[in-house]
Amino acid sequence: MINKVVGSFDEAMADVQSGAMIHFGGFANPHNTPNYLIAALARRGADQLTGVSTYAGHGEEVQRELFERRNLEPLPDGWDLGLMAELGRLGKLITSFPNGNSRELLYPFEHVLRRGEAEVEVLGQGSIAERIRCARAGIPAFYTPVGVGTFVAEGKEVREFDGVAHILETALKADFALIRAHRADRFGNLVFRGPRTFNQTMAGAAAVTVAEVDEVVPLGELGPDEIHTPGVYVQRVVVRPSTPLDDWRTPA
Amino acid sequence: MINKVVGSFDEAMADVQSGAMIHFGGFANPHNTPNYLIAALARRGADQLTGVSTYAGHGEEVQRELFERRNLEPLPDGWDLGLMAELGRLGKLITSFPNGNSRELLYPFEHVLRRGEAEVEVLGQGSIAERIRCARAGIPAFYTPVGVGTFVAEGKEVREFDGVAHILETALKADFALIRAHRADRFGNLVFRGPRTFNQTMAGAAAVTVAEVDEVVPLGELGPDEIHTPGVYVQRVVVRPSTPLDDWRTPA
Amino acid sequence: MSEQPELLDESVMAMVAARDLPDGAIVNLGLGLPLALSDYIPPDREVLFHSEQGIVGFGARVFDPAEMDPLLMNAGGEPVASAPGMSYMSHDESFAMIRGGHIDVTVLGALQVDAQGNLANAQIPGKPAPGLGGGQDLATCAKQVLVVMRHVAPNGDPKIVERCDMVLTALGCVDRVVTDVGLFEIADGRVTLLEYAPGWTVDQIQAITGAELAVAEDVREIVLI
Amino acid sequence: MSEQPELLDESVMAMVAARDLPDGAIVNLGLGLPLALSDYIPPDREVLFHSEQGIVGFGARVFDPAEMDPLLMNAGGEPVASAPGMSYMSHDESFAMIRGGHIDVTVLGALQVDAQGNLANAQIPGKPAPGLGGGQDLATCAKQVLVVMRHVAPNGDPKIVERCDMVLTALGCVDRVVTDVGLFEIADGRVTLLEYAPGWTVDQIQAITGAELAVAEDVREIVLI
Repeated sequence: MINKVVGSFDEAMADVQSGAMIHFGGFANPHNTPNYLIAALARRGADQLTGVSTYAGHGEEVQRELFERRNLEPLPDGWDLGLMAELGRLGKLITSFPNGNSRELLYPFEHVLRRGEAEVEVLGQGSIAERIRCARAGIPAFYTPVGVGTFVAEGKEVREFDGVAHILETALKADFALIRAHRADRFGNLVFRGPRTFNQTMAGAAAVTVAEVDEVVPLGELGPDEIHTPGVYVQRVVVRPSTPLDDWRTPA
Repeated sequence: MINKVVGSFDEAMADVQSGAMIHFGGFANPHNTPNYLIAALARRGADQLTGVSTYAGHGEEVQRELFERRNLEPLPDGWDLGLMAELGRLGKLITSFPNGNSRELLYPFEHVLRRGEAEVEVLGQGSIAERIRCARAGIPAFYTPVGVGTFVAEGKEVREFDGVAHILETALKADFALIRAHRADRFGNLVFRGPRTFNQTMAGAAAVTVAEVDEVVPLGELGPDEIHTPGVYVQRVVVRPSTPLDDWRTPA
Repeated sequence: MSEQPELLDESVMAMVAARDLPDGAIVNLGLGLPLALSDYIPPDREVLFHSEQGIVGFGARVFDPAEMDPLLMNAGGEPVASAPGMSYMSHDESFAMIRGGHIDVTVLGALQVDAQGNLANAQIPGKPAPGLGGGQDLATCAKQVLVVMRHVAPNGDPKIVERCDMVLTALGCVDRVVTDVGLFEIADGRVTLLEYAPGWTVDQIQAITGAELAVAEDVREIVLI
Repeated sequence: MSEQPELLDESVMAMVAARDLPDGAIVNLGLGLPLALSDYIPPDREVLFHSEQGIVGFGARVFDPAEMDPLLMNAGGEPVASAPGMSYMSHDESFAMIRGGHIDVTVLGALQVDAQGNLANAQIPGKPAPGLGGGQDLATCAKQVLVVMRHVAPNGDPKIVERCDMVLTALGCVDRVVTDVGLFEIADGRVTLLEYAPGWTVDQIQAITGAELAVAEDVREIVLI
């Protein structure tokens, strides 16, 4: 019998080793971020990680400020990649937004970069997305017109197709992909709610894809036309706690 | 106001010129084939077409035989690419199944090939699918391990990634993509039913994508999490007749 | 030199940019000033706003917390309204859509734009690394690139220049620029003033511009309709 | 040479192939004999059958027209049952899944298989062109390639050979072969007989095989459990 549901976030992250490459899903919004997987990864303590994430995370302080600007209550459990930056767990980050959007706020990874404590590879969001999709799809490399003539093209092969210059980009396969979805079944089939962001993109682009979900439903409840990501791409599923925790150190 | 619904299949095919390149959606099943678009294309009379289709079509006779083998009533309106082959409208076909599956039955395109009346490019189904997806996604070329060392690799660049040989395949952008879906709205948003086949793959991979649907519903009825193909990829929508026609020559 | 006339405020800049979006256009809104455009679409038009995280067809920004959907935000993280016909997708499909040339207009902020249409908006002064977001894909692949930015940088430097000297995002891509003093076209290595903000003269605009301006034959004061 | 023992019929060949599919495996079924496998999964196991047009998780074949869903067929166009947890996708995603190495076992028909694991199933005699379907992607990218075929061609030629002389589909890919006389493993340039059909001797099997057979130490008669 297939059952991909694991009992705890700590169990789901128990085999992450230092130096691993990790895809972090979501897009600059704690509501589509795998908050509890990130907290469990922080508890796990693995470091010198290579992260792949379109943004570098808000961290607790900046996130509170962003929520207050919109007259919203900050989330108690809105942990994101900023936590990994604050804890110094990132050896390298491949990202399109190494900084925050705000000129006034300093985001956690900006501190890391200023202290020279991590490497960064800055790449356009579409090229990151496609490199990840290639890992899922078994394509080692593709050509894109994006980045030609800019710092992104440095050291990359340039080749013309139909008279237009393109650069060669390669697949980004990770050891783990941490993603967030709405509903799952025991096969690991996923249904998302809202923009599916890098969560859907990263599913299947790592040796182990772990989905943090609001709910696991009985097999058959998710219909074949409705499933966004087949369970084939998902190795582990963990359900978020019904009552939010407020300290990332609390086992969950 | 955006309204992609056109009044007739003939209108939807009115600007197809001889020599055009056309993506034909579906997969070897008249129930997921854009039957009425194909009939209208046949009425339009454009020839020397370059077709892209994973299979070469059954044609009326073979289809009747296949249905009878399963004790099913043949469809009166199950027209597929076989019709274009019978009418001699294909100058070239890019396909993974140039022949039928059955050793005993002779499919229409097999006759065309034997008479030497059309060119054929045989390629694995996954490489065809990815070349079409590349056209939708703005990628001119990609590397795949599929086909290395076989007739498929002839004349293609071979390159190693991680010690494994790959060949370079290029995007296949068509002038028209004819696809079949279940429901649409006036923005051209599509919802499919069943395996989405090349119908979903081809949407957006041509200058003009035309969707043949069972039903057009009011805007807003298809929910944002439910839409399989955004209307951005679809230029025209045509609704199938409520009563099936039984002659492809009948205007619809 | 006479005293400087009033600058357009951000909402008026957004209205000018929104004014020219054609009915049925697929329009991506980038970070910063462009985000306001979805608030200003004339009611007789349907414009489908695309956002990089996987949305086509969202509506105006939402400012009342009671009406916010925490999952539905624009690219800058501002809550927006849903609209009939909206659809969601993945990041890879969203950028397939961008790279594949399916976006009619991309509206981007900028640090510098030059007469060749080069765009620099990656290296914000004071930030430790350049950031690209989706801007590089959009600037390279959208059918039309519209920049909405202040005419002059906070330090007083002109932002429309002969040749960008900041980190480039994409080459030869910018078609039009809306600033707080006017509307400009960039084509064939030349920046042309099409419309000016009320009270501004060509000379006053040229004085704060780092590239030589051509002036359209039918140059006129900005109107919002 | 004694009279030839009975050949396994097609359902038994499918049962032998199905017998070894592990619980939880993602298995693609190709055209021809492999299609029958979904009818023979032991009830204590969950095997997810993948079909190229965009299905994961379909069930057994359906022979009663009243129970057929005209949209739900296997790769050979035979109606199949739906099963809980099944999902649909596009052709591009279906082959992303295949090419990306997410398929555990692909079960394919073949015209020839050789001792190097090369597979020929493209050029059916009498057909005007080679056909590949999804077989080339599957043979190249699935974790395990299992061939199910008759041991001998209709014209009497052996189908397991030292070196394929027919049009190749993929190189060095075949791991196991089920025929109507036995189960074989192909590895390190050698074909090894693992199990034989009831009544068959090694010599009898060797006599109709075009490659030199090794014999497994624990060679045994085929059992279905």
